[in-house]
Amino acid sequence: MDQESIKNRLQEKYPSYQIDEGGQWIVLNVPVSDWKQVAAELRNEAEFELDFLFCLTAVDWKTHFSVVFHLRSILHNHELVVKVKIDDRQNPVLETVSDIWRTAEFHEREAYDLFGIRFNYHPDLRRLFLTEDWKGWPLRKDYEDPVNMIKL
Amino acid sequence: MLEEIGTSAEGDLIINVGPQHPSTHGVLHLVITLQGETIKKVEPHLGYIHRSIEKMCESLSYRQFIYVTSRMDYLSSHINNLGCALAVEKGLQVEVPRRAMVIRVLMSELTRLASHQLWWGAMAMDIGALTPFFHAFREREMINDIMEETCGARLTMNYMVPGGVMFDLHPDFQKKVKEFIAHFKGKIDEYDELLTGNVIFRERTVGVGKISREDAISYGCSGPVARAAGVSCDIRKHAPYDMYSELKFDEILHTDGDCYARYLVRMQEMRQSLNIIEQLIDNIPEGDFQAKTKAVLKLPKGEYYSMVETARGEFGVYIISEGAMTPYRIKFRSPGFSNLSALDHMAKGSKIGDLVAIMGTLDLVIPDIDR
Amino acid sequence: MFSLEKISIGVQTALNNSLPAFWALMAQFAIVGVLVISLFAVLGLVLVFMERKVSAYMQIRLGPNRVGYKGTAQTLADTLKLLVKEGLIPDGADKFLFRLAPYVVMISAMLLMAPIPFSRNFQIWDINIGVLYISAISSMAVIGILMAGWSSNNKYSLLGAMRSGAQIVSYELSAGLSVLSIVILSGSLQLSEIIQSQENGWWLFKGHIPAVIAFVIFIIAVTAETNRAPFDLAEAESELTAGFHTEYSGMRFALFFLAEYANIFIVCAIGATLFLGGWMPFHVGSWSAFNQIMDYIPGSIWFFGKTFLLIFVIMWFRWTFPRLRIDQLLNLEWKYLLPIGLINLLLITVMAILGWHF
Amino acid sequence: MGFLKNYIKTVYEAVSSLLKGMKRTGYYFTHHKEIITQSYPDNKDTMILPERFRGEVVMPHTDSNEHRCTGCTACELACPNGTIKIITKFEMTPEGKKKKALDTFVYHLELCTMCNLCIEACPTNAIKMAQNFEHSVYDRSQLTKTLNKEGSKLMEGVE
Repeated sequence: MDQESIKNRLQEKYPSYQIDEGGQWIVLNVPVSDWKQVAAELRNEAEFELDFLFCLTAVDWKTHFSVVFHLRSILHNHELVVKVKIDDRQNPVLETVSDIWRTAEFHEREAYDLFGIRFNYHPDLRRLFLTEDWKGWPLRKDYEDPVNMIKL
Repeated sequence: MLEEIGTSAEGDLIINVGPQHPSTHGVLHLVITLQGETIKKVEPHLGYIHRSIEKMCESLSYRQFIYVTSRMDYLSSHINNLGCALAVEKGLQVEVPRRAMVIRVLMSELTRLASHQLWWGAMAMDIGALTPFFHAFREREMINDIMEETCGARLTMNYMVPGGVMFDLHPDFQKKVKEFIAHFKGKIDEYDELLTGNVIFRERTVGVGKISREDAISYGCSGPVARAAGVSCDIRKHAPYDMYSELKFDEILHTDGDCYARYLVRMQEMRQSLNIIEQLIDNIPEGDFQAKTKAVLKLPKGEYYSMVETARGEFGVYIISEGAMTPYRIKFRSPGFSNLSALDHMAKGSKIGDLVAIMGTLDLVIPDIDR
Repeated sequence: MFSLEKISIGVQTALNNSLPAFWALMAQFAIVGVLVISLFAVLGLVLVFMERKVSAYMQIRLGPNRVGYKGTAQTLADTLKLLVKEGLIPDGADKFLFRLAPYVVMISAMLLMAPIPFSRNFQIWDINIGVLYISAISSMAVIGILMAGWSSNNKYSLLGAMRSGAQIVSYELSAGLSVLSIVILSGSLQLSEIIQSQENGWWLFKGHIPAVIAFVIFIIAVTAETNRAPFDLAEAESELTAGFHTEYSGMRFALFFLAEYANIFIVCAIGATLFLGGWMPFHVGSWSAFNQIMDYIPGSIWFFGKTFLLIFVIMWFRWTFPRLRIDQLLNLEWKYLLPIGLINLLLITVMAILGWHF
Repeated sequence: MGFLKNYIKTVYEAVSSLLKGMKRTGYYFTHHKEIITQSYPDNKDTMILPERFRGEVVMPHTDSNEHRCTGCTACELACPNGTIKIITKFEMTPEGKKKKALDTFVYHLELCTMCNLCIEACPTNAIKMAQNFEHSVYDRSQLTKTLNKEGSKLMEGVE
């Protein structure tokens, strides 16, 4: 599907969600509560079949987090970006999609490690890169580490 | 973080492979649960070389951050740099001169060859054949010399800059590359003699570390690992960047998904890379090697994602710009990270020797995984 | 003509004439002991240097070329380094066994030296069950390896030792079978008689194709028995770091290292003795003129030449082939080498009974 | 009989594939001309490094001890690692004006990644990359270097 038809199809299917375009790919903004179900639909429905999660990351917008999923369909060769906005900055929680895309297991652990976003029902949510006793979430914008961070 | 090292509750043997281990090629730490010689579980522990490059990049300008990416997948540093340069160019809307594009593709393919050669030697060494390593380095040395002459460094070149390449080609470049092609064409057959047909090597790799097409997709595998399982995922074909849309080359696909298929994919990719270099080496257009860019680069507010095919798979650069001199957030999608996540799936039920073979054919570069 | 035989007889008579019989025997023991130990030391130096050079040239490298003339003193320098290094014993190791293991491996290698004929009548002990003695003693090394692996209190060592146990025990069979085929052909267990039986040609050539097959099986089996690549699973570097000697350092490690090379020398010497006639020069049946020319080359040179040729072949294996996996290793033994060896033994028996060999 | 035929075929193929590999290594064992390693420090005199090789940042001085650095700090800004620190001073020009000039060019070799960005950034070509690569020293402090020589001054006509 080309971008236009993806957009139309998404608008039909998820009328309440905001869809951004103009960038490289269509961006679908999904609320936290719906994410798991939308993910399953995007993965399994034949017209999307977004089976390849090639990038999962989080962004700290100082007031909120957004978790960005870059999805591709190997069959149709189209891409879609899904953004989930998490407002609760103190205790960010999202449901895991590691059962839909197995690669998300590692990527979610990475996001948890560096941003402190908890993924519910994740099979093995532990720090990935840092040690278990590490304090803080390094990729958050308000993270301070006077010892290891050198300000230039 | 680490379990009490000993035996598990079921009486299985738990062994730490790494962080200092001959076959992990760096500081990868695997905790494997063994039953006799059979592997029940492989659990990677990462972070021994985690430098938080993404955080570092948030304080570097768009010119500066490129050099850091050479330190991720140091074996395909050119291609990593290219990915970053492409992302910045996307934001700046710069037209890259044709000569620069050709140079970039040539360098990318030479890097791919060098990386595959190193992989070939290192994987052979994992499997126990020590001689191929040196034979592979003979050819890799030639590429490194070519790189050194043109780019000024052998491993972390920082040759790609937004808008083109840093220097023009060295006058001897074409001659040397042609010499290399002629030399390597003979030697790649020797590679086959030494290893490909060898019965022990086949025994060690055929049917080992199998991954199905569906699993490969689900685990986010890319590059030769996925292509060996039949997933058509070559970025050079599906989302061509620079000159790749104009070049004739085949995407190598195998369907077995085992170590031997991964091996064959890489061996054939080497021939394809040679093919690409041959197409371009006589057709380097004249012109600028760098587009005019401002001294201080500022990307307009927005999000830019660029993908390139490194020797290990799909490398993605995701830049979020707020219009400042430095990126607001950068995410690097490294191929090794996703490929590693499939290791447990591949190695389950096989022997320790197989684990080494699987790791060898996954072609892991640890700084690429840890970033 | 130079001959080791004359020297040994000369020394013997001199001792017997000057000393009472008991002390003469004791003096002989001492001389033999010193000779064996110094032979081991020299062998270690020479073989390690040889391996390094062989590997270097196969890997298009130069190899050691700095210490001494063209690097010949490199192994000496390495030995000195190992001597002065601290020998660590890991915490929680079984200290007694840990210390004992290298000596067990070493002594079993030394014992194997006894029946090997270096030249005509130059042999420490011409025991009449020489072949049996060799196969009995050579299985003792595995005890040392198991001891080392178990006492190290290291899982890699343990795995390596267990692998080694399975491997050596299985390959002993094939090695034994191919040795048996020569015993059948020559009709004797005594090494000097086996060599004498090759006076008109080596068994490798006299025994037609079955002897060649037995020889190939023998080489494969002894490569496995000495834990050499492609069968070096006990110390598989890329899998088990260093296998059973992971925790060894300093002189204890040097002993293991030396024992490995001494074992290679011994098995190759046995191979040369059984299949290639040992010190017996290259003779062809009835060509007496040719045979006489060959006799001008001393027996000891023939012996060492053949042995080093086999050692080179084993090194050649190591620097060419990938390593097998443990189950494939056992597959190779039980599915290929053993059945082939058994059938081959049957063929040789038939051949020997019917007198088809030369 | 099929089984036996297969069995013999497997053995034959296996052995021939092994012999092929041994032929290859045997070839290299006997052909010493193909050796590619060099005896490194012995060949130091004949070793040629490409002119673009990046080993270390240096500041060329003329015979009259003049350099081209104006102390504009463009390289300092371009450096991603904080390798370069430029200390400037104010000099009096003959006309009696105050002018910014270079006092000390501090270069931290231990931080440098040889990325060439400073050379690219320099507007006056005052610095360049040298080809030496043997940087090891016993004391880390020796890696911090001052690039402008004692008593050197700015070349005439460089702005």
